[in-house]
Amino acid sequence: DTLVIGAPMPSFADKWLSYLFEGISEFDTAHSDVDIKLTDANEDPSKMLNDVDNFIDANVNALLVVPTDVAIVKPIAKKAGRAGIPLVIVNRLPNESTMKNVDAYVGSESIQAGIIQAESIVGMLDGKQGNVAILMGVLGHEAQINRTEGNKQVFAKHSNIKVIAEQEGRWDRAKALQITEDWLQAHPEINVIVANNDEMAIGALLAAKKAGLTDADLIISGVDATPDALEYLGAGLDSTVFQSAKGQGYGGAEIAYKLAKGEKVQKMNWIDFELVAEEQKAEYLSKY
Amino acid sequence: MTNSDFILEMVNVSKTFPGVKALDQVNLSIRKGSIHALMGENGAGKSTLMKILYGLYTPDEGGDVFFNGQPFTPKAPIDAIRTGLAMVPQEISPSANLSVAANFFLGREIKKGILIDQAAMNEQTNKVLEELGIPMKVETLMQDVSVAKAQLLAIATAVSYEAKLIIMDEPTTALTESEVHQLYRIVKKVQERGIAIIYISHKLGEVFELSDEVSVIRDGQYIGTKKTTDITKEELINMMVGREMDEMFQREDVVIGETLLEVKHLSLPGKFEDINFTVRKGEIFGIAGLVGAGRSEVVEAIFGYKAAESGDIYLHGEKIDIRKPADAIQHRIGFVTEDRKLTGLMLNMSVTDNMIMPELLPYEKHHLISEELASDVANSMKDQLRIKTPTVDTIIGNLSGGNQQKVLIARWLLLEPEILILDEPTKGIDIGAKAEIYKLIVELARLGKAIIIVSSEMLELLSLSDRIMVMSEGREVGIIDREEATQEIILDMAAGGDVPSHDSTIQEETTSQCKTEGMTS
Amino acid sequence: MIKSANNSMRKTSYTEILNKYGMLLILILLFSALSLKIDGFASFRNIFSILEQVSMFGIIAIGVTFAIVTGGIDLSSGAVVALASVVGASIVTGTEGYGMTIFAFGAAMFVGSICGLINGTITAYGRIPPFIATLGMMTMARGVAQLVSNGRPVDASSDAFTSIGDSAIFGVPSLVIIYVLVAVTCHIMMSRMSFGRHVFAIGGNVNTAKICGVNVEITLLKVYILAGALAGLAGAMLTSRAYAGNPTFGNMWELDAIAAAVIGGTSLAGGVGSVPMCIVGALIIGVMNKGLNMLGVDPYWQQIIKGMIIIGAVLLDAQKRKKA
Amino acid sequence: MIKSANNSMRKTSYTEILNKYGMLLILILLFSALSLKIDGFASFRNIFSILEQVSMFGIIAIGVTFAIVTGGIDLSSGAVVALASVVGASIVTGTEGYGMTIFAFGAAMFVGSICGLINGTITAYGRIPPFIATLGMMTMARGVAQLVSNGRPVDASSDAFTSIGDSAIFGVPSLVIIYVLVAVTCHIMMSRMSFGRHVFAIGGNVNTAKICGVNVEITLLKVYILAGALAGLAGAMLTSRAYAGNPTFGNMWELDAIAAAVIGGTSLAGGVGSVPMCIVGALIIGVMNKGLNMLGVDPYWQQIIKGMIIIGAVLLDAQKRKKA
Ligand SMILES: Nc1ncnc2c1ncn2[C@@H]1O[C@H](COP(=O)(O)OP(=O)(O)OP(=O)(O)O)[C@@H](O)[C@H]1O
Ligand SMILES: Nc1ncnc2c1ncn2[C@@H]1O[C@H](COP(=O)(O)OP(=O)(O)OP(=O)(O)O)[C@@H](O)[C@H]1O
Ligand SMILES: [Mg+2]
Ligand SMILES: [Mg+2]
Repeated sequence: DTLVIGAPMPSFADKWLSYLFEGISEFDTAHSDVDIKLTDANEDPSKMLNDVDNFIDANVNALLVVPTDVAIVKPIAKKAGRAGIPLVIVNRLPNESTMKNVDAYVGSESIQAGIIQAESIVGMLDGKQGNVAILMGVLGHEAQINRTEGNKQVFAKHSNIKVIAEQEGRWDRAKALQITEDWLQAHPEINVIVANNDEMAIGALLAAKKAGLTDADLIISGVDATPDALEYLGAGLDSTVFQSAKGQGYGGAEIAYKLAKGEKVQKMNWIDFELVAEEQKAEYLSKY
Repeated sequence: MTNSDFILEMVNVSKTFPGVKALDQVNLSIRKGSIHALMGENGAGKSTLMKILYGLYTPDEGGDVFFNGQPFTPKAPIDAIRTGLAMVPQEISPSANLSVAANFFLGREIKKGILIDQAAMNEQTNKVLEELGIPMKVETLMQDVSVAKAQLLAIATAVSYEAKLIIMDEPTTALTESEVHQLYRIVKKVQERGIAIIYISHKLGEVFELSDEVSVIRDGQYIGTKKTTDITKEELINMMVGREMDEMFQREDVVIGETLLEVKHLSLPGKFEDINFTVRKGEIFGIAGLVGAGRSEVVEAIFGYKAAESGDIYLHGEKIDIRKPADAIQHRIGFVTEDRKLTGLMLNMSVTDNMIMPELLPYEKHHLISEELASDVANSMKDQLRIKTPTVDTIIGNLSGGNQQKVLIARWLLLEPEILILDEPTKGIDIGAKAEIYKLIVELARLGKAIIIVSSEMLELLSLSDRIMVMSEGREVGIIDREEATQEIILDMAAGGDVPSHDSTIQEETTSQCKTEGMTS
Repeated sequence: MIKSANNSMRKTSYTEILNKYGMLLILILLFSALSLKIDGFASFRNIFSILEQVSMFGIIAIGVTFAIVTGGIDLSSGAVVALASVVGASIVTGTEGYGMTIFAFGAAMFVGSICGLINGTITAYGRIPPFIATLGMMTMARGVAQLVSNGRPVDASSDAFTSIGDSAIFGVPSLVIIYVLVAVTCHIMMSRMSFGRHVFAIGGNVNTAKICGVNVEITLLKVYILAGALAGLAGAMLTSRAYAGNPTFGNMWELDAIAAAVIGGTSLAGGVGSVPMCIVGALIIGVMNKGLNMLGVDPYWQQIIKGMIIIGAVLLDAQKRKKA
Repeated sequence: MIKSANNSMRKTSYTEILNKYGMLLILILLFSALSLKIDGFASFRNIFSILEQVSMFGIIAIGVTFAIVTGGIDLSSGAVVALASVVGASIVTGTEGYGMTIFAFGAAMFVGSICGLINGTITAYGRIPPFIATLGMMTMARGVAQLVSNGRPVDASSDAFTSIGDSAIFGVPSLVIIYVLVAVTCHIMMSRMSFGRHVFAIGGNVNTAKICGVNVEITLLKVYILAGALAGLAGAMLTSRAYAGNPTFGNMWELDAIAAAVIGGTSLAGGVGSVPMCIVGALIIGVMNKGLNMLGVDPYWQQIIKGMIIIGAVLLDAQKRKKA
């Protein structure tokens, strides 16, 4: 009898998540006695609730959820608890009280990514004046909120660094490209661009290139360390932050599988962020 | 300034539209309880004047309107209705998806608590309709009601507002003779209740039959008011057009040539069955019948708009296959449709664009349409048909009804058709313009074109046609020659005069049969 | 002649039935097909679950139907859901008791009504196309929602409030009950009250409506306020179901709502539409969503199939009518 | 009489100018106001930058204008951008030379045309509302884009290809040149060719168009194919600009494109519209976006202000006309 794991996912149009899904399906193919079903909430929390309902109605053996936002975990946990289905949350850490109703968590704290990213910039500036512009993801997304928050926490501690602009790049390279063009025109003094993800960071560096700026003029940093971004590392992109998508996917699936079989698992499973600078390019490229 | 004899007085009322001074210091006084005809050429400003009364247009500064002696400045129709005014607009377009009763009570629904009392509304609608002699199922959706019935319903609705003054803007354009008589009856009944009526019409007959007084406006200016009994038709025409003119069109004869169009056993089940006729070069072929006889359907089928199911059409003796209007246009057949709004106008496009649409090729230079060429042609048509419009670039929706019709006729004249089909071509057209259009039709005939004309105006058919086919309930009752045709015979046949079914192949035979039939009955 | 008339009468009623109930037939077919494929799809529990999932955008679709019947449209409803959810959550969070719950629902509907009032005013008095008015409002309402919430989900921790989204009465989820109540009320408004008549009249022919003394502006105002209030209500319902308000809520819901209305036979040209058929339209979307998920169809393919089903349903319906 | 006629003639031309150029005035006002506020806003460089940013959705807006003028709509254009971008990038990545670049552009436009062909077929022959047909296509095209790309950006590494998005000829960015070429061609098609007349006729009165021998179905087909091809072109342009195709590209662009068309005076009821005014509409949106970004307006407020400007512009235009 195969075990069925229901896996409501927030978006199938997100690059980083697509590697996470790869991790999940790797686990799925490696284990013949489990069937993992993914659904796409299209970034709509309400759609995610529907997906959870549907899996509960279909009597799955465990739920493996990457939530659209952390607030939605509360009703998900309630529903899972009522139906007696074990629940694993991946990648986005809900608050403590909600965690009481969650069986296991795999991932990190998003704010860490922002902090690591900002600290790398502090290092690169090395005391020089930093005029920072922040490219944010879709407003309201968990990663947008926390990564931006992490950035600002660090920058606030350094008097040489000032955040002079922030806009919504919607995780989108093209949108970020356009915004950066406008920024570079309006604020020539910008010398740091921090993006909530790598796609937007790439957009920023393309804009810089189009504006005739060189790598030295601008510090650009992203998050995700996706293969494309790694290609640009050292060629415009100065740092990015790695968080193992495959590892989280595979690890989350494994824990959900164990829970489905009734085995005991560790509740908190941390996967830390790692700063990736030019030197580590090859190392991280080999992970894909 | 006020006089208790008058229900309505308009003093120095003007209205300017962009590019058009539609009304220039017009005066109009309507006696209580009288039927007051309002006449004038197309675009004279009649509808505009009435729309001002109804709160649809705001007049220019400087004029005054008194209703029942009180100053009257309606901001919206609801103000007019509350004051005691009702209107049957020129272009009625009821809410197609509401029932007859719902349309009847639109804006003043009967309620039981907060809900609509549909039963009561049905009952009362029925009552009013019965009183006025307009039999109609009140639950029917308006989309299934014929234009004529809708017109009568609109009048009944206006009556039921308990208004003191009802405006009827060309109420008979969509009606045939018999329904017109029904309308007369209704109008007189309304007058008996002490309600005054402003009756706009282009038809002299109606005006002399119904009205107590008649006022004329020309080019937006007030010309005068006369007691109907004090004026002759000729004098009235003179007031309207500013010159002498015959009321009855006298056509000249033209040589009739070989057969051009032959229609054989044309059928569209449910609409018309087994229609046979021929039209020769230079011939004007009329089609008569009551509303719903299927005349429009026959010509629509010939043109390929709503193709027939069986039957053949021959042009120059050769069988042609017309499946869509483009095929007909290819064969140089033109078609002025019956319903201006539905199948005629492109309301928010210019006069030029409306004219040139069927055939753009002549206006192309190096594969591109030349605006200049198109405007030139449109302008010459404008002059030829005396279309009243500021420019040919004006949006056609801003033209008066009659002028819109002229544009549509111009559209098909530009095609230089071999065969021109006209379905109710002079609907809403003034006397002067009518004569011009008749002249044009005869001129086309002289050039060897064939004309098919569907009309509910008996005089029009009788004075224009060489032969007239009469239809009744989708059947061809018979074809009569111009010399033998009289109003009575045609009406008789149209009412379903009991003609034996004819499977004859020879046209002439059928015709003579009908003639006898018409004579004897 | 009499024979043929009879004939056409029969034809009419047959067509009319297809016209009216064609989509219902398609819904039943879809549901039956999925029931054969999926165990437990044809259970009460599953049906209620579908209804619950549909209830929120279904309520929006009802408001949108009114707007479409007047010949207008409402693109702002999804954003209004977000705004109302944030406002509702801010009010209710940390409170207790049903008093505050009712107040929060009321506030959400009020906020929605204000958005609707603005839409209506711009459309009716400014005479600008409702497409643009509500498109502008869509952007604005989402902006305000983010401003109010600082771009973050707002916790709606109140047991009374969240119980609305969780509880069931005699096995029927509360949200479904709200949906049914709204639907019945709106159906009566649309079909049995003079307001509804005027809505149809405006969509049928706005000039005629004016001439008949219908106050077109006020009626349009009411329509958009109603649509806004219903979007607000949906926002409150979603908040109680999700235990939080969120400025990202309701993204693209307006399109689903419009699709539901149109699938239900509402004509975008105005003058035609009904609440029951709008529910059928919403259910077709809901059944399809649930079915595809339960079948475990690949999410990419889900979108493709979803698009095909929407087009297919409307196409089938149109073909049927043509033939009949 | 002559005097009054003269008088009214003057009035006409005044109104006509406002009618025709009112939005242009608003654009100029907006631009001037921002130029006063922002240093360098009124520079050639900035104007080209705005044009470049506008070029892609501006091209879509032109296609959408055709659809709207027939009385239809195209909601699928944003999704088609995504699909075309993914397809174009897959083709071009790793290749060299302009041959492949042209092939990739062609392929993107071809994919767009196919989507348009489907839209058109369903609309013209299936007689279902274009709103639904293109809404379905929107979902499907996005689904296919994700399927093809596996949900990830597709690298478009080809120097020749990306140079299109990067280069400028005599200081004019290539993308702007493409925009201008498309606009001129489409303007001629719309205003000077019989195809364009037929487009207007269908929107003006579809029955009349039929009576006048217009092949309504074929014309609609052409319109949607054109709209699809232009969306595909925009997708290819975006790909070369962003050095990658992405299934998330073009999100909500359809709404911006429709807004541009309507701001430019295209009537959603059909029969009215023009390419130059559509460009003005697109520029209003582009200038506003750029201005708000350069002013550094808070992103939440940006949305609110954006909504207000769109509504405000159309409102102002409507008011002006009413008065005149
Ligand atoms: N909304 C409008 N905008 C601009 N011009 C208009 C408008 N309505 C009417 N006109 C113009 O005003 C003049 C008077 O038109 P009106 O409709 O009152 O004529 P009418 O006497 O009713 O003619 P008809 O017998 O053809 O119905 C015409 O020249 C017409 O073009
Ligand atoms: N507006 C309408 N809605 C529905 N049916 C209609 C409508 N008008 C006419 N009909 C129906 O269509 C058929 C043919 O009517 P139609 O008016 O075309 O005949 P006609 O002889 O051409 O008369 P007309 O003098 O009006 O041209 C009749 O059965 C009639 O009831
Ligand atoms: Mg008139
Ligand atoms: Mg007819």
